[in-house]
Amino acid sequence: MHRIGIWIGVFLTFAIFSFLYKDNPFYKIAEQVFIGISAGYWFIYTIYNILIPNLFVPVTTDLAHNFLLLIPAFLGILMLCRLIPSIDWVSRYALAVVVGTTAGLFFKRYLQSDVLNQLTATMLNPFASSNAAQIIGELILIIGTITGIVYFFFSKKHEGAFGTTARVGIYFLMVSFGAAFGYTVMARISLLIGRLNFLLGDWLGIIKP
Amino acid sequence: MKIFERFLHIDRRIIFVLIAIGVALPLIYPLGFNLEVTENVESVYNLMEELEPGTRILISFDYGPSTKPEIQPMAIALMQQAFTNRIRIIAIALWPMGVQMCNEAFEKVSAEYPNIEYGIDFINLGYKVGGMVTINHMAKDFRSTFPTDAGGNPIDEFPIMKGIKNFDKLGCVISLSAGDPGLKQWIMIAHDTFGKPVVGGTTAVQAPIMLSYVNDQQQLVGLLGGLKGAAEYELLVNKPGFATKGMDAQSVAHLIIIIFILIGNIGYFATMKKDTMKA
Amino acid sequence: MKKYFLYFFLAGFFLLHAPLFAQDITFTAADNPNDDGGAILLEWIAPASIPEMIITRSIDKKEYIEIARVTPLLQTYIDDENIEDGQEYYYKLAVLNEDGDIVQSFTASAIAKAQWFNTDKIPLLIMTLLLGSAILYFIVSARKGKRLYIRKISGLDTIEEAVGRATEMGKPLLFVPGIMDLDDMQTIAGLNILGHLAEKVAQYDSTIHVPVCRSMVLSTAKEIVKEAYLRAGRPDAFKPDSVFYLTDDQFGYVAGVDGIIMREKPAANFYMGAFYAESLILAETGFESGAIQIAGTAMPSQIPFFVAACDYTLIGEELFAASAYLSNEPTQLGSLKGQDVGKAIIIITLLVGIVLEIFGIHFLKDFLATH
Amino acid sequence: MRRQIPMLITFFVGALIIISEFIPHKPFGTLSTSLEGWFLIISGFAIILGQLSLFKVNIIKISRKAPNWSYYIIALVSFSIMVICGILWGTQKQPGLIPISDKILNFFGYKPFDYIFKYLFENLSATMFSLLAFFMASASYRAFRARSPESTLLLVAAVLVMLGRTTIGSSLTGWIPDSLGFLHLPNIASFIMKYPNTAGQRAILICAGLGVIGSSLRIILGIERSYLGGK
Repeated sequence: MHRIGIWIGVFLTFAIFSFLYKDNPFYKIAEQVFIGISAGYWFIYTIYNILIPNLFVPVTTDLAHNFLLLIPAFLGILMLCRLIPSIDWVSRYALAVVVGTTAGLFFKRYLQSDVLNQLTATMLNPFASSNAAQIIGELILIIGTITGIVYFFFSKKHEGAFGTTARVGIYFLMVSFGAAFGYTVMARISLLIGRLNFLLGDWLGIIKP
Repeated sequence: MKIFERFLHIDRRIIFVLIAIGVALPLIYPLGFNLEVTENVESVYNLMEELEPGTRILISFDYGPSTKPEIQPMAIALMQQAFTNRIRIIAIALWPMGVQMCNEAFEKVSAEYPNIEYGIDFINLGYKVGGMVTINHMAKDFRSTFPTDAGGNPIDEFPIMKGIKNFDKLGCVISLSAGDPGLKQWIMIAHDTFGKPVVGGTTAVQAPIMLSYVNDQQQLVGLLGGLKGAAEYELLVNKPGFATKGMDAQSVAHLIIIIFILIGNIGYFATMKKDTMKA
Repeated sequence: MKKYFLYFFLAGFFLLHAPLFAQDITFTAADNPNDDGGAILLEWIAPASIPEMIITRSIDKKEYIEIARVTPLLQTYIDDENIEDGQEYYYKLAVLNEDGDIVQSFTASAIAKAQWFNTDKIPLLIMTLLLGSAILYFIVSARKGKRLYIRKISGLDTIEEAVGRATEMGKPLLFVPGIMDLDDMQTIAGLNILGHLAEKVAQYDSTIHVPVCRSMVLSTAKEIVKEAYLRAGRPDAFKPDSVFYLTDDQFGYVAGVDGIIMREKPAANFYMGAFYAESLILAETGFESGAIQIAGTAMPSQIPFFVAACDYTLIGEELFAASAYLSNEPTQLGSLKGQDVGKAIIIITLLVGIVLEIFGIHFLKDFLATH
Repeated sequence: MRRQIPMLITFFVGALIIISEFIPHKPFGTLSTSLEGWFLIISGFAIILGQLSLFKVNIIKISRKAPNWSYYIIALVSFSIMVICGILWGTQKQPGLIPISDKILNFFGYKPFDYIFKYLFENLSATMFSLLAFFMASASYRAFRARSPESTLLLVAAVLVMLGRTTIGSSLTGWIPDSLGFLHLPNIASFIMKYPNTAGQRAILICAGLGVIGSSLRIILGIERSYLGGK
């Protein structure tokens, strides 16, 4: 069945690649198979890896110690009520817990990691190094970070010295977008390499997979 | 100057074919360019090398088959290094597909290391939903987040899990990540809240953003970015694999794209000049 | 004779090594700080040459049980196995030689307790209070009717120009609100911009297409466009079909939108919301069709494609700023103003920190960096 | 009742999580830990909800004979097969309801669920994303023009990184003497990534971080309610 599996894989690969020519029934079929399998996979793994070990087993084997777990179980069932339009509003109670937890955690973690720690990471003494490239680099890092933040300053008109600073900021943003673009090209090509490795190796056997 | 206008309107299908050939040929006939190891990849390697034998580390498989070509080679190389140094691996997944990715990598690597035993040197604890919130929860109460391994067996049965109640007894945390939830969340919780060293392997798309965390605050100790990062790591652990093989194809494809960008821009400037002259 | 030789050797070993170890080893136990009890922090400093050490624990100083085997390099161990707050625990650190024999041991004791305040988090608390109060203050004052200035976002000026051009050419406009649902703030911001755009469309008597890929977005977007026509005084001109659902699938949706761009050749395309890999396909098709393109997204990995292929791009936070600017909603404006205060605080702190660092004063950096 | 109580819940939960950061003492620390455990279970139900509503939406589309409705049957069928295989025989590590017979196992080489994953899903998913390599190439050619100083900077940075981050970059400038090492393409790419790129990304991170803080605060205080849906 391994060989048959490979052939199925090859058929599906070409069905999707046919989209490059134009949208067609083969592509649509492959796409729907993908959606269906993906949903089924999530469904099964959620049950086996989360609902059974973290809820069902503790509650059924040792209810006395785990009776508090009935609360999230109840909220979870409220969540499922979203499927029934007439009582879908009850799912808001569950959603409120989820959104509240996320909002609380995001508040403190983004503040710590993306604001405070990034701030201290930029507090550098650029002249501490003896390497010219590093001195220049760290000066660029400091200037770029500050001017970049100035660009995202909305309560002041971008004119005069302030406008120039923001202008410098946008140049730094552009360089990082360029770098990100280069990296994205790299990522997508890698995926294609993976595919051709499958076709040339696993299927045709021209190269060692 | 008709040729410049031609430059602007090359049928995209020609580009598609050229890219396909440009990737396929170097796979069949390797060119053998040499590879240089970069700083961030070396930091990951050094951190792993400094761990004492027997140390337990956590690897989170936060990706799926869609980005397997980029990240799976990293998973394999990291596992090889860990098992060579007798580092023990606790594997989890924040993406459901990560469980299978982990199984596949372990099956491949464990064939080379016959002494490695499931439950002692390695364990796969399976998938948990919830991203950042769940990481925060396991950092405080690991055993209630993961009462069982991926097969549903209680973790108390496995020696590798002895004494693991939070992140305290872990040597470091590694997130192999293709997006959200993934490395960013691990940095925020495992390092910035609980002080564990975090390293990451990400897709190249993620890498430029994650580089901000590689700083003197050590939010991220090191980073493997995309297939290139994986290839460098294969070089460091001296086990060339898929990533090393793909590097030539990667180079040629980049070159083709750069040439097309140049053609497009030459065409653009040549025709623009003509337009302004006419005007 | 052999036996005596061994004794002699062992004695020599002790004489040589024991005092050396004793000088170099310190062992302390203390309550693990900043937690809710149940853990004791053990720390030691010992020469790296020691192969192994054993930590044992006792509650009565008589019966000791092993809790861990450690090496000098580890330096710390947190004991959190069945620790009760308020009970005194006695620890022994036993140093082993190469043969696994105990050479020497050190003792320490501690009581675990829970803390009321986590002292590691003082900088975080200060920042929380500063930012929280700044944001709240401006939201409240905006709600009370205070006018808050928000700079004009350059891409937005082109909205009117684009609508005008579309009317002249007799071509429609296209608005894509991203591929995420209403729970994403970017989608909401995008829809706010749609409201403004639709109003201009109604005034100029032009047409607009809004393909969406989520059913919740469909109903909200319809509502918003309808209201915009009402505001423009042209409720009769609103065509409910102008906002329509294509499909939930990412690539299916892109194929659909691409089809619209190729068939209808809109005069201007707007992409405002949360985008993933499809951003590039949309931007490229739009670029080829020759339309004016205006994009806005906060997805960091997608901004580059929009910047390269569109005439104007609202980058990251600019999308939310544009939404606040156009909707003129006090909470959004106030929040934005509060965040600006945050940015100002950060720039000032950063500058002060850098100057201090240059002069070799590390106080500020060390204070803010918790680890 | 339908809106006020959820808003109150959000407020209490969000505030508790923030407070527990500063006050580890009981009950704050333990309560927030339990809440995070609950979150895991509720989110599990949310995933189930997502898959079931996909099922429901597809059934509605089919029964209403929406355009292309016949394709949605395929999605339904593949979903059902996957779920049935998973429940009956389980997955690689997980036993299912009935023990798998050696006959099936030997025939497929894997359990049916894993077989479908390995040969169908992995190939579909990987190909779906590799399509982007082609679109990326044609988009780079057709849309990336040095139209302004900004887009020129973007292009130059992109090209340098693309060259420097591959083996070809090190081969192209490998002959450069060490004294001019900074001109070596991989070094240029590393410099760009380490300094100007990080500067730009950091500015975005800090400002987006402040944005998240603002919206979290608005959600906790009940000022921002769009997540509750409707008007």
